[in-house]
Order: sequence, then structure tokens, then C-alpha cells
Amino acid sequence: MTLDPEPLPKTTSIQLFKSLFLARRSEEYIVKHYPENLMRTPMHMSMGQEFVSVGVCAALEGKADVFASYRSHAAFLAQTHDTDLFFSELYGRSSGTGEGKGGSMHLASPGQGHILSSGVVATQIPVAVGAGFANMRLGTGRTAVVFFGDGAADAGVFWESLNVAALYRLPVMFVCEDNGYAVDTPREARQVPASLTEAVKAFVCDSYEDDSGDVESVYRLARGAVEKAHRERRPAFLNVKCCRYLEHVGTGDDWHWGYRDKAAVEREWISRDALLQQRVRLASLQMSESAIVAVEDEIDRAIRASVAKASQAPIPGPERLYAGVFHEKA
Amino acid sequence: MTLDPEPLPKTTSIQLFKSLFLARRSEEYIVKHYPENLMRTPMHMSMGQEFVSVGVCAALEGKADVFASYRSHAAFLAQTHDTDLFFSELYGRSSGTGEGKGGSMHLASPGQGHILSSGVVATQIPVAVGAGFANMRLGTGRTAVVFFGDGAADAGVFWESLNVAALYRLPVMFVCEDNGYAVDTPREARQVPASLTEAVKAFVCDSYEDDSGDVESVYRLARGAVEKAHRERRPAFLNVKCCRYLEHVGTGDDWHWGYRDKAAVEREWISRDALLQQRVRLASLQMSESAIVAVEDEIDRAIRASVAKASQAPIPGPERLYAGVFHEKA
Amino acid sequence: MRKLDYAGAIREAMAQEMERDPRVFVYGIGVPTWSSIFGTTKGLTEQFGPERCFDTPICEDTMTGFGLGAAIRGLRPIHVHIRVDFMILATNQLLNMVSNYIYSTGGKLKVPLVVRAVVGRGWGQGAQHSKSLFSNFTHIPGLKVIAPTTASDVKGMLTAAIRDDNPVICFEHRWLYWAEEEVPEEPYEVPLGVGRILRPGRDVTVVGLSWMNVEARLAADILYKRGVSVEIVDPRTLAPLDEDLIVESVKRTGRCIVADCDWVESGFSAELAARISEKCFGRLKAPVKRIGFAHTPCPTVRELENEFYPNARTIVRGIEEMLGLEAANLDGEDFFSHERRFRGPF
Amino acid sequence: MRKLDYAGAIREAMAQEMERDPRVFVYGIGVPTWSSIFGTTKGLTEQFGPERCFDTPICEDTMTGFGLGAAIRGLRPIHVHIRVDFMILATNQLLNMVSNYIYSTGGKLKVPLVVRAVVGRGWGQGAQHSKSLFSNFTHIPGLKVIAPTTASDVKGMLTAAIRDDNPVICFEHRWLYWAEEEVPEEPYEVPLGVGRILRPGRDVTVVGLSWMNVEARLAADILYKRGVSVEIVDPRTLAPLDEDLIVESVKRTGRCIVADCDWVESGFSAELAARISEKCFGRLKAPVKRIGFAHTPCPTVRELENEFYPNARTIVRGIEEMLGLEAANLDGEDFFSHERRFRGPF
Ligand SMILES: Cc1ncc(C[n+]2csc(CCOP(=O)(O)OP(=O)(O)O)c2C)c(N)n1
Ligand SMILES: Cc1ncc(C[n+]2csc(CCOP(=O)(O)OP(=O)(O)O)c2C)c(N)n1
Ligand SMILES: [Mg+2]
Ligand SMILES: [Mg+2]
Repeated sequence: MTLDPEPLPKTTSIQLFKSLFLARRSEEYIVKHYPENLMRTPMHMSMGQEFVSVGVCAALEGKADVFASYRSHAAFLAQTHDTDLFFSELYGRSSGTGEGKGGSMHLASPGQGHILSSGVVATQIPVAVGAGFANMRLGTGRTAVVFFGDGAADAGVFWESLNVAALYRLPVMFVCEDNGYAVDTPREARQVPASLTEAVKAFVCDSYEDDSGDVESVYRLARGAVEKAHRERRPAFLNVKCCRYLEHVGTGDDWHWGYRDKAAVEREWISRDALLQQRVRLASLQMSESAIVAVEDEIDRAIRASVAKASQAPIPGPERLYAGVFHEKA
Repeated sequence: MTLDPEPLPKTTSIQLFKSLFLARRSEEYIVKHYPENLMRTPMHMSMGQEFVSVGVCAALEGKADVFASYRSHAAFLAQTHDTDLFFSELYGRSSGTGEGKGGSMHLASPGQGHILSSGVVATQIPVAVGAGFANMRLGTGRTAVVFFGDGAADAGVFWESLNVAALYRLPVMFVCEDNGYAVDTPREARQVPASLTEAVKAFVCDSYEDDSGDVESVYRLARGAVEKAHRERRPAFLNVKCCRYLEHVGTGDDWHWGYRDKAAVEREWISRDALLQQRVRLASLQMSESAIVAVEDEIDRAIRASVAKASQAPIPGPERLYAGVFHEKA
Repeated sequence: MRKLDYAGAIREAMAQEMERDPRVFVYGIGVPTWSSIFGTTKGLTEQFGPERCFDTPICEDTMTGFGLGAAIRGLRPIHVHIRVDFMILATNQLLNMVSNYIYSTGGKLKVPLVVRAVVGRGWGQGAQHSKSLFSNFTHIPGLKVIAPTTASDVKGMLTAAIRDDNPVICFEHRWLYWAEEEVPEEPYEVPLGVGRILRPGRDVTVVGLSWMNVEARLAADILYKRGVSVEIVDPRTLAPLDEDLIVESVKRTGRCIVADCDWVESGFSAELAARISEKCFGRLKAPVKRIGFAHTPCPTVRELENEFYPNARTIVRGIEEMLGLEAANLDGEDFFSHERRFRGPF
Repeated sequence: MRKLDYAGAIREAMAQEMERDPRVFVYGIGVPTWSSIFGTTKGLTEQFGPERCFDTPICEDTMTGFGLGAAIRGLRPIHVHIRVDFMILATNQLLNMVSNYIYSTGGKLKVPLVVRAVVGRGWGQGAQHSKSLFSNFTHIPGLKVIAPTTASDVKGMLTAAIRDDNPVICFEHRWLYWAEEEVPEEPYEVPLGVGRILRPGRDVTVVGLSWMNVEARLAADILYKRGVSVEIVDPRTLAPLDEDLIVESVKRTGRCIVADCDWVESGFSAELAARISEKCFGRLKAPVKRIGFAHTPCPTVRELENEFYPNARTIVRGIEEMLGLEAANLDGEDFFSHERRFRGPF
């Protein structure tokens, strides 16, 4: 991977920071308030990994159809920036996209390009390929993007989907948020290929790897990749190394599980946290501390406002149980 | 692939010829008599491809647990040499291993190492991996061998199985009878990897390709591969190019489908038919025509005897319908 | 009116919808081959191009997710499986994704996906090419399930399915492909969720599923000669079910046989029998009887296959027993039998 | 006798069988993790080594075929799925391979494979972590299906399943894992295919499945105070079913409610209702009533979940209606509710 030496426009750097901060702060809110037992849905936190989806979604400038896993808080917010919908859904309110029926694992805002998250590993991958097919056939100019974990590459459907996307010459973006673990099982205990990035090359796609831990690096990579994918009419595979800071599911940590070393994780990842890095970068771009804080405050206010709205939004009434099993004409 | 320059022992060459002839002649019998509508089971003929399973099974000297697809007449006979069981099953008699319940697509003689053929593409592959695991754990010294078509490599379960076999360090033999088509769909219309043989290499297995069309070549390859698989404790992938002479299912030809060119097939494959080649080789090894004919006659007699037995064997009575859904203690 | 067979009616429904709506496309393993899924997809590639009628690699799970993705993003896919046994590979996508994509978005998404699955008896199909599994899908909320019996129904119902904004699984018994009927030439819809009385009668109701309606008609003809009047109700759509039609019929006749071409245990016949028993409580002169496959994997050998599969004879015997009639000698009857008509290899 | 909870009873059954028979092994995604499938596999890796208790890649279809292959070649695998929703990925191997391997060889092969699948309600599981799907497997000949309710039953039945030479799917409702009971320490078998009367009664039979037996007991306690005597029958094994026990009970009480923790339509409750209606024809004072999930995908939000899931209240109301009693005020009742006990995250 070669880094583009040109610096990004400052507005882009700020945009990326905002997006990272939005995801991080939203999850910090969840961590704090989850014990109140009002968000009664499992939480698979993105914390630490946000830069992957933030970088990719920003690169696609909204023209993405995003498919993601249960771990998709960051992807959802990176694509939609919609904390109203996000918190409404987590709090189980009528104002959520799934009116609370989906919860954290099934975030959806198709109109904004976050189609639907899925809780069954790898199931979202072929759906993205089909969406890519529709985009091609209908000439929408949109790009189907699928986010999944390294665990999803254990599954045959990943290989099938890559094959189909390449066979039908679809510019689908396969983005692996490679945090090295499926729950507590390291990749090496599940997959024999020494490198996924290398293994997929047999499937006529462009394969990229990024272990910078840096949102701008991912952004550049994704921009180049999507451009090439459309030009060459073939899928791109982005393997982005990252680290999940919290436990697999839940809002606490998991050092007591003993499968990974706290000190090592802090040294290798948390110390160069993507959000922190980006904040430092803004400073180096002559953005004043007060200007940065102003940005942060605005986001914090937006989150508080969304939470307040969500808390006051109606809970779906029992009559909604049977509604929406089939498509309801508007 | 390097060919062993040492000639094989003459007895081995004869053995391979016998095994090839047995499969070919058994199928020629089927072609002739299928229109009588007494073998009321679909027929996926091995004709043309027999040298693959014949070579591999011979190399394993009986110590194989064979799993195969619906196209497994040759594999069954190569492993068991049991035309009694074979024809009994095709004629739907109590004396077949499945007392006729299995038919052509579900040939089975577990005691002789042909475990069970399967009619759903690729389904037999992971089962072979499990058998390989049992063999390792129980120290049986046997080798799990799975035969499948190039179509099975479209399926994710193939990639999953390869991964699992390599991960658990199992010397499973994955043998692809690569006839280039799934029904009438050529491999290029289904798979993007330019070469399967190359693509699988990412999965920590030994990968071999053979396009000799020669049973002795396959035999040598398999001998080396199985020895290495056990030594290195990892799976082997053998991609053997071959040609299905007849239609996908049924006993006729399929030139009228138009997906392949008769003249080309005759030129590239039928003209160097493995059985013919092997017959020529025997002659070059100073085996007299009359000795060869004697071998052939003996096999012909065996087939006729098996057919006669099968025709006289009892048809399972209606009380057998409900028998054997669950294991029946002997 | 011109006559058309069931396979032709399917082909016509798809072709007309493809003509009408450029978003409709058909795909699946073997779809554009020479044998073209029993002729049901014949010529579609030539007519609409390989982008709208195409073959796929052998990966049913992925290709179902593919259909879902195409459906929610604006196309109207028809995915074809030459055996329901192969659709089983797509169970994950159908049960975990397709069925709840709409609900999880509060009813806002559309999933106009049609999945066609062939069922039925052939030439020694054996355990892996013979399943029906209707109930494994009617059990799942969010899926519509249809199983048309006649050529005119299949054309209209498939048309309705293609136009429906929800996932529909269409089960087609291969023996029906040859059944000819007068079928209107222009496109039309037979609404999903509406059953049909195939034959009115007084003494007993047979609720037939798919091919078993053909067997039921034959049974009814035979019994008619003995003065027994059989009503045949074809639900056509299995989910959502037209319960009223069935219940009204059974209330009238007081007796019911459910004839399914699937296993009885936990089959769709169980659902029917349970509903009818409940809704017709006190009106039944005899318990509801279920007819279906023997509870074994399907054997290959013909003699056991004949025991495995129910047919008109089974229905006749069931009705005789229910009415307390003596078992008639059926030797002279000419059972319409595709075992005889059908030859190998598949 | 010492008390043990259901999770501990499962663990003990597996550990004792692993001790007794070196061919037994346990595997599945997350099996040896810290959380060890709700504690049911805790310590087994330490005790028996990683060759006999191990984790796998995320590929359920392959790992099911793997179990089949190991089973027919001499081992006795136990494959664990932390949700039945993930076992769906293995439908192909279970329906096309595992269920007919024995039959296709004329009953000669052994397939001593146990598959454990967790079902049940958690903390806003949503549509993809909440299924039960009992009937999708009881529908299939060649599979045994069990769903033990009590700790002593699960130990004995799992032991019997491990010793069985046929494939057995064991459904475990996660709320049962905490249920304590006196459980014998030594290994023992509770034979498969034999049901159990959990509570004798006179007025109405509740046939409960899995967790619904706990709800049924609570309902029975409530109704007892009003002079209604409820009999609870737990089939325990769903296939093959102990029909006689159920039929005898319903013949005695004349009334029956089937309480399932699965969808009703085409569910196992349909099979039960169909059989009971048939076999108890003329002896029923009211139609058999089925209770189960609402026919929708499972919503995540608690308030709709509460509508989706049946419980003791649903059973009480069902019985009141069946007996023509007025609906009692249940406000004072302390419903044993794991929704309250259970906290996130999963
Ligand atoms: C098909 C399937 N099997 C098992 C599970 C249980 N499960 C949930 S998350 C997970 C780990 C997935 O790891 P990865 O794909 O790397 O994603 P990450 O959680 O690391 O983001 C597993 C095994 C599941 N959801 N789906
Ligand atoms: C899962 C599945 N999908 C579809 C089919 C239908 N089908 C039967 S054979 C076949 C082609 C398989 O080709 P290949 O694996 O190359 O084997 P070959 O017939 O060439 O020996 C197909 C698609 C099937 N049996 N199983
Ligand atoms: Mg991961
Ligand atoms: Mg092939």
C-alpha cells in the first residue's frame, strides 16, 4: 500500500474527525447508560474500530449501500450521521427505523444507505452482492459496501460471494474489519491462510491491506479502491486491521477472559487510537483547541438531544406486533 | 508435477487396466440395458473419467474411506471391485448395500471403504474431513478420500472443508474430477480463479494438477500425495483434468445440447482414452493380446455373473419400507 | 381458448412479466440450459438477454442473498431451484434474512423476491431429490408460500407473486408440468391467499395439496361411481391460508381428508388438520385424516417408492374407511400414473 | 440427593460420557470459551484436552458434515450451537445427509451424532437469535428430536442420546439452565421416546414443550387456587413421540392445551393438536387449543416481545376460556419471569 503524499483537504480531515467523534461519543453514552437497562438489546460495540467504517463511508460520499454485521454502530453513524434514529432504535421507540423491532443488531435506514445490519455472521455479504448487481443494472451510480469481521471469512459464503461478485463484474466493496478475533478465538485458530489479503487474490478482485490504524489512510485507500472497482468493474477487498476495545458483546471489558493481553492491546492499539490521532492531526493543521472543542461540544449536544427525543418518543403499542410482517404500502 | 521415471511394476499396470476395464465395461452394460427400464434410478456415468478414481483408489491400496458424488460408478468399483453389490443396487434388489433404497446416486459399501455417494453437490466433502478426523484420532491408518466435480468447488463448503482439514492437520485427499463442466456450464462461467490448483494453495495444503489423461500418472501422483499428506499432516488437493464422454445424466450423448464440440472432444480426449492407453501400455510391456483378452473376458464374465445374480435376487418387500430409518442392531 | 400446459404457463407468466417490467429477471442453476428447468425457462435468455435470464455457480445460499439484495435495491428477481432439496442450502438466507428483512425495518422495505422450487417424484430420485418441505417454510412468518395445481392457476399466481412486494416461495410438482388446460393468453393475477373449490361435493372434503389434487380428482371419479360425492378444496396458497373456504367446506360435508405430497408428521397437513379440527369442532362426523409420504427417507427402488408415495388409491381407501364402506376392488381402475409415463434418466 | 441446575446436568452428562467412552467428543463455536455455552461446557477442555473439546471456525454446515463423518467412522461427536438460528446454516447437512445416511445403507451404518441447539428468550434477541424451529426437524424422518425440561431429565436424556447410534437433536431453552433439581450423581439414561406426566390433574391437560412446562406449572398453581386441576404432560422427546401418554391424559381430562415456545403455524403444536384431535375424537369437550409465538418475526423491543411470547398468563387465560370461567384478576400473581431476572448484554 502506498500512501498518497498529498495531504487531504482540511475540511475532509475535520469531517473524518467529526464522524469518528460521533461514533465514539455515541458509544460512550451507551457504556454509561446501558446499566440503566433501558436499552434492552445486545450491544456489540464498535469502539476502537470506528475508523474503518468512518474512513470507507466518507470515501463513498453518501453514495453507498451499506450492509453490516451486528457490530455496526460505527458503520450506521458513519453512513447516516443520524443519532435520532440510532438512539430511538436502541431505546426501542416508534421513531427508530425498525420502531424498535430491530434493535442494535438490525440497524436500518435504507433511505440513507444503511440498508440493514445482520446478526448472523457473514449473512449480509451475498446480499451486498445482489445490491451491487441492482446498482449496476439500474445504473444508480451507488456502490454496495459490506462490512464484516475476520470471522466472516471463515464462512464459505464469503468465498462464494467474492466469486459471484467477480464473475458478474460487480464493483462491490468487501471490507473486513479485521480485529483478529471471533469472540475470543484468534484468526490463526480458525483460518489457515497466512494472509487473507493474499488468499483472496485468486478471486480476481483488487485486494488491499491496511494496518495503519489511521482513518485518513483508510479513507485514501477506499477512495482509490472504489474508483478502481468501478473502472475495472470488479470487487475490491479491503482488509483493515483494527482492535475491538471492549468485550465481544456488552459494554464492559474482557481482560478477565484471558485471551488477550491488556498491556499489549494498550501499547499496540489504544495508545495510537484513531480518534486521538485525528485530533492531533487537526491540531497540527492549525485548528485551535477551542475550535476542536466546539466541534466536540456540538456533537455532544446533538447526541444529548437525540437521546432526549428518543426517551420521549412513544413506545410501539401492542397493535404494532403484527404490523409490518409484510410490506406496508405507504 | 514431475513424473516418476521408474516404470511401475507390471502387476500394478495390469491391476490398473483391470480396474479401468471393470468400470468401463460395467457402464457399457448399463448403456446397453438401461433402456429396458429395469434399472430405475438416474445414471450419472463416469465413462471417460474412470482413470481418476481408479488411479487414486489403487494408490491407496484399499486403505481408503471413499466419499463421492452421484457420479461415482467408477469410484465405487475402483474401491470395492464388487460388481455384485453394484448391479444389485442398480437393479433395486435386497442384495444391494442399500437394498435398492440408495440407487445409483447413493452407492455405499462402508465395510469395503466406499462409504456413501451423495447426490447433492459438495455435500460429501465435509463428511470426508470428519472421517479423516476419526481416522487420525483412532489411529486407523486409513485415509479419507473425497471425489467431487469441478462444480463442487463453486460451493463455499469446499473452501470451508479445505480450511478445516488444514487447520486440524488432517491428511484428507481432496480429488477434483475436473471435467470442466457442471452439467453444461463451463468452469469459466462459474468460477473466477484462473486455476483452482493455484487458488487452493493459500489453504496450506499440497496442491497438484494432472492433465495427462493417464491412469498411471494419476496413480503415481496419488501415491506421492498420500504419503506426503500423512508425513506433513495436511490435506492434499488433486485437480485431475478429465472428460465426461456421455451426457450429464443418462446414458446417451449430449452433442445436441451444443455446449461442447464433438470433434474437439474426440480429438482431445477420446482419441487418447485412458483405457485404450493402458491397453497399449500392457502390450508394450510384452503382455500378449491373448493374455489381455483373457483378462477382459474374465471381467466380462464377472459382470455377467453379477447381473445374473442381481436379476434373480429378491426385490425388497413392502415391510422393508419402514426398516432401517434408524440403525438396526445386527 | 387455447390450451397450455403448466410448464408453458409458468414460462408465459415469467415472459409476460419480464416484458412488462424490465426489473424482473430469472436466474438459477441450469436456468438457461438446454433442458431449461423442465421447459419452464425455455427461450427466455434468447428473448431477454443473458442479463435477465442467467445461470449461476453452484452456491444456493449466496445466490439467495443475492436475490434479496437485488430485490431490496429495485429489481424483481425470480430464483429457480430444480429441486427443493437444493433450496435447503439456502435455508439460512430464507429463514434468517429474507423472512425478516421487512419486519426489522418496520414494514418499510420491499422484498419482491420469488423463489421457485420444484418438488415431486421422478425416476428413482432417492432421499436427496424427493423432498417437499412445505411446512418448513409455512412455519416461518414473513414468507408467502404457494403451490398451484392447475395451469391457469400457476400462471395467475406466479404473476401475482412476481408483482407482490413480499417474498413468495412457489412449489411446483414436476408431474403437473404436463397438465394442460385452457389458459388465458393475456397476463392476469390470481390473488394469493385465496383457495379454490376444484370439485364440489357433499359427503367428504378432500383438501389437496399440489399434485395430490390430481390424485384426489381421480379418487373422486372412482367414488362417484359408488355414489360417494367428494368435494375437493385446493388451498393453492399455503401461507397466508384461506382458512374460511376450507372450514366452510368441511362444515358442510362433516368429513375431511387432507392429502399432502409431503411427510405427514409436522407437515402442512398437520396444520390443516389442527385448524380444521378446531374450527369444525362438533361438526365433524369423523376425525380429520391425513395422507402423505411414509415417514421414512424416500427409497429409490420402485417397489418401495410405490409404498412410500400416496395416490388416488390411498385417498379412495381413506374415504371408504371414513364412510364405513367396504374396500372396493380397484383392479379395473386405470390409475393415471406418471410412474408409468415417466422414464429415466431423471 | 444433591441439587444441580440444568446447565450443570448437561455438563455432567457430557463429562461422564466422555470419561466412560473415549470416542465421545464435544465441539462447536465458542464451546471452550470463557462463557462456555452458558456454562454447559465449562472445564471440559481442561479435563479432556483440546482434542476432545474444541472450538471451530464459523462454518456450521461443514462442521455438521464433519460430525457426520466422525460419527460413521467410529467417534461419537456432540456438536453445540449457541443458537438454533446458527444451526440453520447446517440445514443442508442435517436434512440431506445426516437424516438419510442410515436409511440409504439399509440400516447398517451407525450415526451416533448429537447436536445441541440452544433456544429461548434473552435480552432483546430480535429476529435472528430467537427461533425454535422444532417442527422443521421433527418433520424429517431419520432424526430424533428431544427437548428436556428438567435437570434430571436433561442429564438422563442427553446420556441416552450420546449412547444412541442415531442422530439426536437436543433443544435446550436457555431459561432452563438455571432450574435446579435433585439429580443423581451417577450416570443414568432416561430413555428417548418416553414422555412424562409432570403434574397430575383432572380438568384439563396441558402438553408443554420445553420452557412452557415451567409456565404451565405456574399456571396450574394459579388455577389450583380456583379449584381447577391441571394435568401437565411433557413429551420430552418430540420424535419419536410418546403418543399414548398424551392421548390417555387427554381422554381422561377431555380438554387439551398445547403450549409451545415456537410459532404455532405448522409448528410442533400443530402435529400434537392434529394427533390429539384424531385420537381423542369424540372424547374432547372442547377443541384442542394451541399456544405459541405470535406469527411474526421476533421483535427486539421489550414491550412487543412481551406480546410475542406466550407465558403462564396466556395459559391461564386459555384454560379459563376453555372451561368457561371468568378471567381472574392476575395482578397479585408473582409471575416467575426471566425477563426480570435476566439482564443484558445477551
Ligand atoms: C453463523 C453464525 N455462527 C455463530 C455466531 C455467533 N457469533 C456471533 S459474533 C461471532 C464472532 C464473529 O467474529 P467476527 O466476524 O470477526 O466479528 P467481530 O465480532 O470480531 O466484529 C460469533 C461466532 C453467529 N452470529 N453467526
Ligand atoms: C447443491 C446442488 N445444487 C444443484 C445440483 C444440481 N446438479 C446436479 S449435478 C450438477 C453439476 C455438478 O458439476 P460437477 O460438480 O462438476 O460434477 P460433474 O457432474 O461434472 O461430475 C448440478 C448443478 C445439485 N445436485 N446439488
Ligand atoms: Mg473479528
Ligand atoms: Mg464437472
